[in-house]
Amino acid sequence: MPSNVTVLVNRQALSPVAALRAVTRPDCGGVCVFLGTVRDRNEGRRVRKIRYSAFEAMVLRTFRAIAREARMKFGVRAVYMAHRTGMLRLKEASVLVAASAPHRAEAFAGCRHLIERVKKISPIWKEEFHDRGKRWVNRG
Amino acid sequence: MPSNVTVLVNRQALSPVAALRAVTRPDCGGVCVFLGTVRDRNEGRRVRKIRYSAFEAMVLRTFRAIAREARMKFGVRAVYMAHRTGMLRLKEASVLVAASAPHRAEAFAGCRHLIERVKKISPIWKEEFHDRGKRWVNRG
Amino acid sequence: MKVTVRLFGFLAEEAGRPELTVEAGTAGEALEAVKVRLPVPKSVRIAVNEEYAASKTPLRRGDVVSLIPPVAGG
Amino acid sequence: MKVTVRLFGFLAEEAGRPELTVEAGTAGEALEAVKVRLPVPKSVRIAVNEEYAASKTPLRRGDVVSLIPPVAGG
Repeated sequence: MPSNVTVLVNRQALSPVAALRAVTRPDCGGVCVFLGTVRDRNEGRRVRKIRYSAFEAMVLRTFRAIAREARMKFGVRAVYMAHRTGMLRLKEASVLVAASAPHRAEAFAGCRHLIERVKKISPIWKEEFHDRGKRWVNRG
Repeated sequence: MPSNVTVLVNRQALSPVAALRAVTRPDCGGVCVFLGTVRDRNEGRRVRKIRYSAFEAMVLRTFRAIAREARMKFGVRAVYMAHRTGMLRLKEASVLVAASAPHRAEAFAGCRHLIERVKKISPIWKEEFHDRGKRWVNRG
Repeated sequence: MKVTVRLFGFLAEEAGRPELTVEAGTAGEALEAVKVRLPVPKSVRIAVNEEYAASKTPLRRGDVVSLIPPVAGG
Repeated sequence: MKVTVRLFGFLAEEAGRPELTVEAGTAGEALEAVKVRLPVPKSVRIAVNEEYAASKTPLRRGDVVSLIPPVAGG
Protein backbone atom coordinates (compact mmCIF):
# COMPACT_ATOMS: atom_id res chain seq x y z
CA MET A 1 0.00 0.00 0.00
CA PRO A 2 1.67 3.29 -1.11
CA SER A 3 1.37 6.80 0.28
CA ASN A 4 -2.24 6.35 1.36
CA VAL A 5 -0.80 4.95 4.59
CA THR A 6 0.92 7.25 7.07
CA VAL A 7 2.54 5.82 10.20
CA LEU A 8 4.29 7.69 12.97
CA VAL A 9 5.69 7.03 16.39
CA ASN A 10 7.54 9.78 18.22
CA ARG A 11 7.43 12.24 21.11
CA GLN A 12 5.55 14.99 19.30
CA ALA A 13 1.98 15.95 20.05
CA LEU A 14 -0.45 14.20 17.75
CA SER A 15 -2.03 16.25 14.98
CA PRO A 16 -5.65 15.55 14.07
CA VAL A 17 -5.35 18.13 11.30
CA ALA A 18 -2.43 16.28 9.74
CA ALA A 19 -4.36 13.02 10.06
CA LEU A 20 -7.40 14.42 8.26
CA ARG A 21 -5.28 16.00 5.57
CA ALA A 22 -3.61 12.62 5.01
CA VAL A 23 -6.76 10.51 4.69
CA THR A 24 -9.40 12.77 3.11
CA ARG A 25 -9.99 11.72 -0.49
CA PRO A 26 -12.47 12.63 -3.21
CA ASP A 27 -13.49 8.97 -3.61
CA CYS A 28 -14.38 8.68 0.09
CA GLY A 29 -17.51 9.92 1.80
CA GLY A 30 -16.39 9.41 5.37
CA VAL A 31 -13.47 9.57 7.74
CA CYS A 32 -13.48 7.97 11.17
CA VAL A 33 -10.89 9.04 13.72
CA PHE A 34 -10.13 7.62 17.14
CA LEU A 35 -7.96 9.25 19.79
CA GLY A 36 -6.93 7.55 22.98
CA THR A 37 -6.44 10.09 25.77
CA VAL A 38 -4.90 9.86 29.23
CA ARG A 39 -7.63 9.18 31.74
CA ASP A 40 -7.55 10.17 35.40
CA ARG A 41 -8.49 6.71 36.69
CA ASN A 42 -7.50 3.18 35.81
CA GLU A 43 -8.39 -0.03 37.63
CA GLY A 44 -9.41 1.89 40.72
CA ARG A 45 -6.27 4.03 40.88
CA ARG A 46 -6.00 7.77 40.44
CA VAL A 47 -3.67 8.41 37.52
CA ARG A 48 -1.43 11.51 37.35
CA LYS A 49 0.45 10.93 34.14
CA ILE A 50 1.54 8.14 31.84
CA ARG A 51 4.87 7.40 30.21
CA TYR A 52 4.83 5.52 26.94
CA SER A 53 7.83 3.75 25.46
CA ALA A 54 8.03 1.82 22.22
CA PHE A 55 10.16 -0.38 20.04
CA GLU A 56 9.73 2.19 17.30
CA ALA A 57 10.91 0.34 14.21
CA MET A 58 8.73 -2.65 15.02
CA VAL A 59 5.76 -0.43 15.91
CA LEU A 60 5.93 1.11 12.44
CA ARG A 61 6.05 -2.34 10.87
CA THR A 62 2.99 -3.46 12.84
CA PHE A 63 1.18 -0.24 11.89
CA ARG A 64 1.77 -0.91 8.19
CA ALA A 65 0.59 -4.50 8.57
CA ILE A 66 -2.53 -3.37 10.43
CA ALA A 67 -3.28 -0.77 7.75
CA ARG A 68 -3.08 -3.52 5.12
CA GLU A 69 -5.51 -5.63 7.13
CA ALA A 70 -7.96 -2.73 7.34
CA ARG A 71 -7.77 -2.23 3.60
CA MET A 72 -8.34 -5.93 2.88
CA LYS A 73 -11.07 -6.53 5.45
CA PHE A 74 -12.98 -3.26 5.30
CA GLY A 75 -12.02 -1.57 2.05
CA VAL A 76 -10.64 1.54 3.68
CA ARG A 77 -8.79 3.70 1.16
CA ALA A 78 -6.40 5.65 3.37
CA VAL A 79 -5.05 5.17 6.88
CA TYR A 80 -3.20 7.35 9.37
CA MET A 81 -1.72 5.84 12.53
CA ALA A 82 0.33 7.72 15.07
CA HIS A 83 1.43 6.91 18.60
CA ARG A 84 3.16 9.23 20.97
CA THR A 85 5.96 8.30 23.36
CA GLY A 86 7.32 10.01 26.47
CA MET A 87 5.48 11.47 29.43
CA LEU A 88 1.85 12.48 28.87
CA ARG A 89 -0.44 14.46 31.14
CA LEU A 90 -4.15 13.93 31.68
CA LYS A 91 -6.28 14.53 28.55
CA GLU A 92 -3.32 14.36 26.20
CA ALA A 93 -3.72 12.01 23.25
CA SER A 94 -1.41 9.00 23.18
CA VAL A 95 -2.74 7.45 19.99
CA LEU A 96 -4.54 8.73 16.91
CA VAL A 97 -5.83 6.45 14.17
CA ALA A 98 -7.94 7.47 11.19
CA ALA A 99 -9.45 5.68 8.21
CA SER A 100 -11.33 6.93 5.18
CA ALA A 101 -13.70 4.86 3.08
CA PRO A 102 -16.35 5.38 0.42
CA HIS A 103 -19.09 4.80 3.02
CA ARG A 104 -19.28 5.38 6.74
CA ALA A 105 -19.83 1.77 7.85
CA GLU A 106 -16.42 0.79 6.46
CA ALA A 107 -14.74 3.89 7.85
CA PHE A 108 -16.01 3.05 11.37
CA ALA A 109 -15.18 -0.65 11.10
CA GLY A 110 -11.76 0.06 9.64
CA CYS A 111 -10.90 2.63 12.29
CA ARG A 112 -12.02 0.30 15.06
CA HIS A 113 -9.86 -2.43 13.59
CA LEU A 114 -6.83 -0.13 13.63
CA ILE A 115 -7.05 0.64 17.33
CA GLU A 116 -7.96 -2.91 18.39
CA ARG A 117 -4.96 -4.34 16.57
CA VAL A 118 -2.56 -1.67 17.84
CA LYS A 119 -3.56 -2.63 21.36
CA LYS A 120 -2.93 -6.30 20.58
CA ILE A 121 0.29 -6.35 18.64
CA SER A 122 2.19 -3.05 18.57
CA PRO A 123 5.19 -3.14 20.93
CA ILE A 124 4.34 -0.15 23.10
CA TRP A 125 4.41 -0.04 26.88
CA LYS A 126 3.09 2.27 29.50
CA GLU A 127 3.99 3.24 33.03
CA GLU A 128 1.19 4.76 35.02
CA PHE A 129 2.15 7.35 37.63
CA HIS A 130 0.06 7.66 40.80
CA ASP A 131 0.19 10.09 43.71
CA ARG A 132 2.92 7.85 45.04
CA GLY A 133 4.80 5.47 42.87
CA LYS A 134 4.14 4.04 39.47
CA ARG A 135 3.47 0.73 37.80
CA TRP A 136 3.87 -0.95 34.44
CA VAL A 137 0.41 -1.49 32.99
CA ASN A 138 -0.40 -5.00 31.72
CA ARG A 139 2.82 -6.38 33.15
CA GLY A 140 1.74 -9.96 32.43
CA MET B 1 -27.29 17.94 29.44
CA PRO B 2 -25.23 21.11 30.03
CA SER B 3 -22.11 22.39 28.29
CA ASN B 4 -20.76 18.95 27.53
CA VAL B 5 -22.89 19.14 24.40
CA THR B 6 -21.91 21.49 21.59
CA VAL B 7 -24.16 21.83 18.54
CA LEU B 8 -23.59 23.97 15.48
CA VAL B 9 -25.08 24.48 12.06
CA ASN B 10 -23.74 27.23 9.83
CA ARG B 11 -21.77 28.06 6.71
CA GLN B 12 -18.34 27.99 8.30
CA ALA B 13 -15.77 25.31 7.68
CA LEU B 14 -15.91 22.57 10.31
CA SER B 15 -13.17 22.54 12.92
CA PRO B 16 -11.90 19.17 14.15
CA VAL B 17 -9.66 21.00 16.59
CA ALA B 18 -12.63 22.78 18.17
CA ALA B 19 -14.48 19.46 18.33
CA LEU B 20 -11.64 17.74 20.15
CA ARG B 21 -11.18 20.64 22.51
CA ALA B 22 -14.89 20.45 23.34
CA VAL B 23 -15.10 16.74 24.06
CA THR B 24 -11.74 15.75 25.55
CA ARG B 25 -12.13 15.09 29.27
CA PRO B 26 -9.93 13.70 32.03
CA ASP B 27 -12.54 11.07 32.88
CA CYS B 28 -12.58 9.75 29.31
CA GLY B 29 -10.05 7.48 27.67
CA GLY B 30 -11.27 7.79 24.12
CA VAL B 31 -12.73 10.15 21.56
CA CYS B 32 -14.32 8.98 18.33
CA VAL B 33 -14.85 11.46 15.52
CA PHE B 34 -16.67 11.05 12.24
CA LEU B 35 -16.53 13.44 9.30
CA GLY B 36 -18.72 13.15 6.24
CA THR B 37 -16.94 14.51 3.19
CA VAL B 38 -18.13 15.36 -0.31
CA ARG B 39 -17.50 12.41 -2.58
CA ASP B 40 -16.91 12.58 -6.32
CA ARG B 41 -19.51 9.92 -7.17
CA ASN B 42 -23.00 9.10 -5.96
CA GLU B 43 -25.42 6.55 -7.36
CA GLY B 44 -23.44 6.30 -10.57
CA ARG B 45 -23.19 10.05 -11.15
CA ARG B 46 -20.07 12.19 -11.14
CA VAL B 47 -20.53 14.83 -8.45
CA ARG B 48 -18.95 18.29 -8.77
CA LYS B 49 -20.19 19.98 -5.63
CA ILE B 50 -23.02 19.79 -3.12
CA ARG B 51 -25.21 22.48 -1.64
CA TYR B 52 -26.61 21.87 1.82
CA SER B 53 -29.56 23.73 3.29
CA ALA B 54 -31.11 23.30 6.71
CA PHE B 55 -33.96 24.27 8.99
CA GLU B 56 -31.34 25.48 11.44
CA ALA B 57 -33.34 25.91 14.64
CA MET B 58 -34.85 22.46 14.31
CA VAL B 59 -31.52 20.92 13.36
CA LEU B 60 -30.04 22.19 16.62
CA ARG B 61 -32.98 20.75 18.55
CA THR B 62 -32.55 17.36 16.90
CA PHE B 63 -28.79 17.49 17.60
CA ARG B 64 -29.44 18.07 21.30
CA ALA B 65 -31.97 15.23 21.39
CA ILE B 66 -29.55 12.89 19.60
CA ALA B 67 -26.75 13.81 22.03
CA ARG B 68 -29.06 12.91 24.94
CA GLU B 69 -29.80 9.56 23.32
CA ALA B 70 -26.07 8.86 22.95
CA ARG B 71 -25.53 9.69 26.59
CA MET B 72 -28.38 7.43 27.74
CA LYS B 73 -27.68 4.50 25.44
CA PHE B 74 -23.90 4.49 25.34
CA GLY B 75 -22.70 6.49 28.32
CA VAL B 76 -20.84 9.06 26.27
CA ARG B 77 -19.74 11.99 28.42
CA ALA B 78 -19.40 14.79 25.88
CA VAL B 79 -20.70 15.33 22.37
CA TYR B 80 -19.90 17.74 19.55
CA MET B 81 -22.15 17.92 16.49
CA ALA B 82 -21.70 20.35 13.64
CA HIS B 83 -23.17 20.52 10.15
CA ARG B 84 -22.21 22.89 7.44
CA THR B 85 -24.57 24.61 5.00
CA GLY B 86 -23.96 26.27 1.65
CA MET B 87 -21.96 25.09 -1.33
CA LEU B 88 -19.23 22.53 -0.66
CA ARG B 89 -16.53 21.28 -2.97
CA LEU B 90 -15.15 17.75 -3.23
CA LYS B 91 -13.36 16.55 -0.06
CA GLU B 92 -14.85 19.29 2.11
CA ALA B 93 -16.50 18.09 5.31
CA SER B 94 -20.24 18.59 5.56
CA VAL B 95 -20.72 17.04 8.98
CA LEU B 96 -18.50 16.45 12.00
CA VAL B 97 -19.66 14.50 15.05
CA ALA B 98 -17.54 13.52 18.03
CA ALA B 99 -18.14 11.64 21.27
CA SER B 100 -15.93 10.97 24.25
CA ALA B 101 -16.40 8.13 26.72
CA PRO B 102 -14.45 6.38 29.45
CA HIS B 103 -13.74 3.45 27.12
CA ARG B 104 -13.37 3.17 23.38
CA ALA B 105 -16.28 0.81 22.70
CA GLU B 106 -18.74 3.41 23.97
CA ALA B 107 -16.99 6.22 22.14
CA PHE B 108 -17.31 4.34 18.84
CA ALA B 109 -20.91 3.25 19.45
CA GLY B 110 -21.93 6.72 20.61
CA CYS B 111 -20.29 8.44 17.65
CA ARG B 112 -21.92 6.03 15.22
CA HIS B 113 -25.27 6.70 16.84
CA LEU B 114 -24.81 10.44 16.35
CA ILE B 115 -24.26 10.23 12.62
CA GLU B 116 -26.93 7.60 12.00
CA ARG B 117 -29.55 9.66 13.77
CA VAL B 118 -28.54 12.91 12.08
CA LYS B 119 -29.08 11.21 8.75
CA LYS B 120 -32.48 10.01 9.88
CA ILE B 121 -34.05 12.97 11.61
CA SER B 122 -32.15 16.25 11.21
CA PRO B 123 -33.87 18.54 8.69
CA ILE B 124 -31.01 19.05 6.27
CA TRP B 125 -31.20 18.75 2.51
CA LYS B 126 -28.70 18.47 -0.25
CA GLU B 127 -28.53 19.36 -3.90
CA GLU B 128 -25.95 17.48 -5.88
CA PHE B 129 -24.37 19.31 -8.81
CA HIS B 130 -23.25 17.32 -11.84
CA ASP B 131 -21.40 18.33 -15.00
CA ARG B 132 -24.78 19.43 -16.25
CA GLY B 133 -27.64 20.12 -13.97
CA LYS B 134 -28.32 19.21 -10.40
CA ARG B 135 -30.73 17.16 -8.34
CA TRP B 136 -32.18 17.03 -4.85
CA VAL B 137 -30.81 13.94 -3.13
CA ASN B 138 -33.36 11.66 -1.46
CA ARG B 139 -36.25 13.59 -2.94
CA GLY B 140 -38.72 10.99 -1.74
CA MET C 1 -57.06 30.37 11.67
CA LYS C 2 -54.33 31.72 9.41
CA VAL C 3 -51.13 29.68 9.68
CA THR C 4 -47.69 30.19 8.22
CA VAL C 5 -46.29 27.11 6.52
CA ARG C 6 -42.55 27.06 5.92
CA LEU C 7 -41.23 25.14 2.94
CA PHE C 8 -37.79 23.57 2.62
CA GLY C 9 -35.65 21.77 0.09
CA PHE C 10 -37.28 20.99 -3.23
CA LEU C 11 -40.68 22.13 -1.92
CA ALA C 12 -39.37 25.67 -1.44
CA GLU C 13 -37.72 25.55 -4.83
CA GLU C 14 -40.89 24.35 -6.55
CA ALA C 15 -43.10 26.83 -4.74
CA GLY C 16 -40.65 29.58 -5.64
CA ARG C 17 -40.96 30.90 -2.09
CA PRO C 18 -39.96 29.88 1.44
CA GLU C 19 -43.44 30.02 2.96
CA LEU C 20 -47.16 30.10 2.34
CA THR C 21 -50.08 31.22 4.44
CA VAL C 22 -53.00 28.82 4.73
CA GLU C 23 -56.20 28.41 6.71
CA ALA C 24 -55.96 25.44 9.14
CA GLY C 25 -56.78 24.20 12.65
CA THR C 26 -54.44 21.20 12.75
CA ALA C 27 -51.05 20.30 11.32
CA GLY C 28 -52.71 17.90 8.89
CA GLU C 29 -55.12 20.53 7.66
CA ALA C 30 -52.20 22.84 6.96
CA LEU C 31 -50.57 20.11 4.88
CA GLU C 32 -53.80 19.49 2.94
CA ALA C 33 -54.13 23.19 2.27
CA VAL C 34 -50.63 23.29 0.81
CA LYS C 35 -51.35 20.24 -1.35
CA VAL C 36 -54.06 22.20 -3.14
CA ARG C 37 -51.39 24.57 -4.41
CA LEU C 38 -48.32 22.36 -4.68
CA PRO C 39 -47.60 18.66 -5.26
CA VAL C 40 -46.37 17.28 -1.93
CA PRO C 41 -45.05 13.69 -1.87
CA LYS C 42 -46.22 11.33 0.88
CA SER C 43 -42.73 11.16 2.33
CA VAL C 44 -42.92 14.78 3.50
CA ARG C 45 -43.20 15.08 7.29
CA ILE C 46 -44.81 17.85 9.29
CA ALA C 47 -43.22 19.86 12.07
CA VAL C 48 -45.01 22.31 14.34
CA ASN C 49 -42.58 25.00 15.41
CA GLU C 50 -39.39 22.97 15.78
CA GLU C 51 -40.72 19.49 16.51
CA TYR C 52 -42.03 16.71 14.30
CA ALA C 53 -45.79 16.50 14.81
CA ALA C 54 -48.68 14.19 13.97
CA SER C 55 -51.40 15.33 11.52
CA LYS C 56 -53.96 15.64 14.27
CA THR C 57 -51.83 18.08 16.28
CA PRO C 58 -54.01 21.14 17.00
CA LEU C 59 -52.50 24.48 16.10
CA ARG C 60 -52.42 27.48 18.38
CA ARG C 61 -52.16 31.10 17.36
CA GLY C 62 -48.58 31.87 16.33
CA ASP C 63 -47.63 28.24 15.65
CA VAL C 64 -45.56 27.79 12.52
CA VAL C 65 -45.98 24.63 10.49
CA SER C 66 -43.00 23.34 8.51
CA LEU C 67 -43.06 20.78 5.73
CA ILE C 68 -39.98 18.59 5.98
CA PRO C 69 -39.00 16.73 2.79
CA PRO C 70 -36.97 13.53 3.27
CA VAL C 71 -33.78 14.60 4.97
CA ALA C 72 -30.35 14.12 3.41
CA GLY C 73 -27.84 15.47 5.90
CA GLY C 74 -24.47 14.01 6.71
CA MET D 1 26.87 -17.61 18.23
CA LYS D 2 26.83 -14.33 20.16
CA VAL D 3 23.46 -12.62 19.89
CA THR D 4 22.25 -9.24 21.07
CA VAL D 5 18.97 -9.37 22.99
CA ARG D 6 17.08 -6.11 23.34
CA LEU D 7 14.94 -5.59 26.42
CA PHE D 8 11.87 -3.38 26.67
CA GLY D 9 9.40 -2.14 29.25
CA PHE D 10 9.76 -3.58 32.72
CA LEU D 11 12.36 -6.07 31.52
CA ALA D 12 14.73 -3.25 30.59
CA GLU D 13 14.00 -1.53 33.88
CA GLU D 14 14.67 -4.66 35.91
CA ALA D 15 17.79 -5.54 33.99
CA GLY D 16 19.00 -1.99 34.44
CA ARG D 17 20.05 -1.95 30.79
CA PRO D 18 18.49 -1.99 27.33
CA GLU D 19 20.28 -5.08 26.04
CA LEU D 20 22.24 -8.18 26.88
CA THR D 21 24.56 -10.39 24.87
CA VAL D 22 23.94 -14.12 25.02
CA GLU D 23 25.05 -17.31 23.30
CA ALA D 24 22.24 -18.83 21.19
CA GLY D 25 21.38 -20.54 17.89
CA THR D 26 17.60 -20.02 17.96
CA ALA D 27 15.19 -17.38 19.24
CA GLY D 28 14.12 -19.74 22.04
CA GLU D 29 17.70 -20.38 23.13
CA ALA D 30 18.23 -16.64 23.39
CA LEU D 31 15.17 -16.34 25.63
CA GLU D 32 16.39 -19.23 27.83
CA ALA D 33 19.80 -17.62 28.15
CA VAL D 34 18.20 -14.38 29.36
CA LYS D 35 16.06 -16.30 31.88
CA VAL D 36 19.22 -17.47 33.61
CA ARG D 37 20.00 -13.86 34.47
CA LEU D 38 16.56 -12.28 34.76
CA PRO D 39 13.02 -13.41 35.68
CA VAL D 40 11.03 -13.39 32.43
CA PRO D 41 7.26 -14.05 32.67
CA LYS D 42 5.67 -16.53 30.25
CA SER D 43 3.67 -13.76 28.61
CA VAL D 44 6.83 -12.25 27.08
CA ARG D 45 6.99 -12.75 23.31
CA ILE D 46 10.07 -12.98 21.12
CA ALA D 47 10.84 -10.91 18.05
CA VAL D 48 13.72 -11.48 15.66
CA ASN D 49 14.76 -8.19 14.14
CA GLU D 50 11.38 -6.48 13.79
CA GLU D 51 9.03 -9.44 13.53
CA TYR D 52 7.40 -11.70 16.09
CA ALA D 53 9.08 -15.11 15.84
CA ALA D 54 8.59 -18.65 17.11
CA SER D 55 11.07 -20.16 19.58
CA LYS D 56 12.48 -22.53 17.02
CA THR D 57 13.39 -19.70 14.60
CA PRO D 58 17.08 -20.13 13.72
CA LEU D 59 19.26 -17.08 14.16
CA ARG D 60 21.65 -15.77 11.57
CA ARG D 61 24.72 -13.64 12.17
CA GLY D 62 23.64 -10.06 12.90
CA ASP D 63 20.09 -10.97 13.91
CA VAL D 64 18.84 -9.07 16.92
CA VAL D 65 16.44 -10.77 19.30
CA SER D 66 13.94 -8.61 21.21
CA LEU D 67 11.94 -9.64 24.24
CA ILE D 68 8.48 -8.08 24.02
CA PRO D 69 6.57 -7.81 27.32
CA PRO D 70 2.75 -7.70 27.06
CA VAL D 71 1.98 -4.60 25.03
CA ALA D 72 -0.06 -1.71 26.44
CA GLY D 73 -0.30 0.86 23.67
CA GLY D 74 -3.32 2.93 22.80
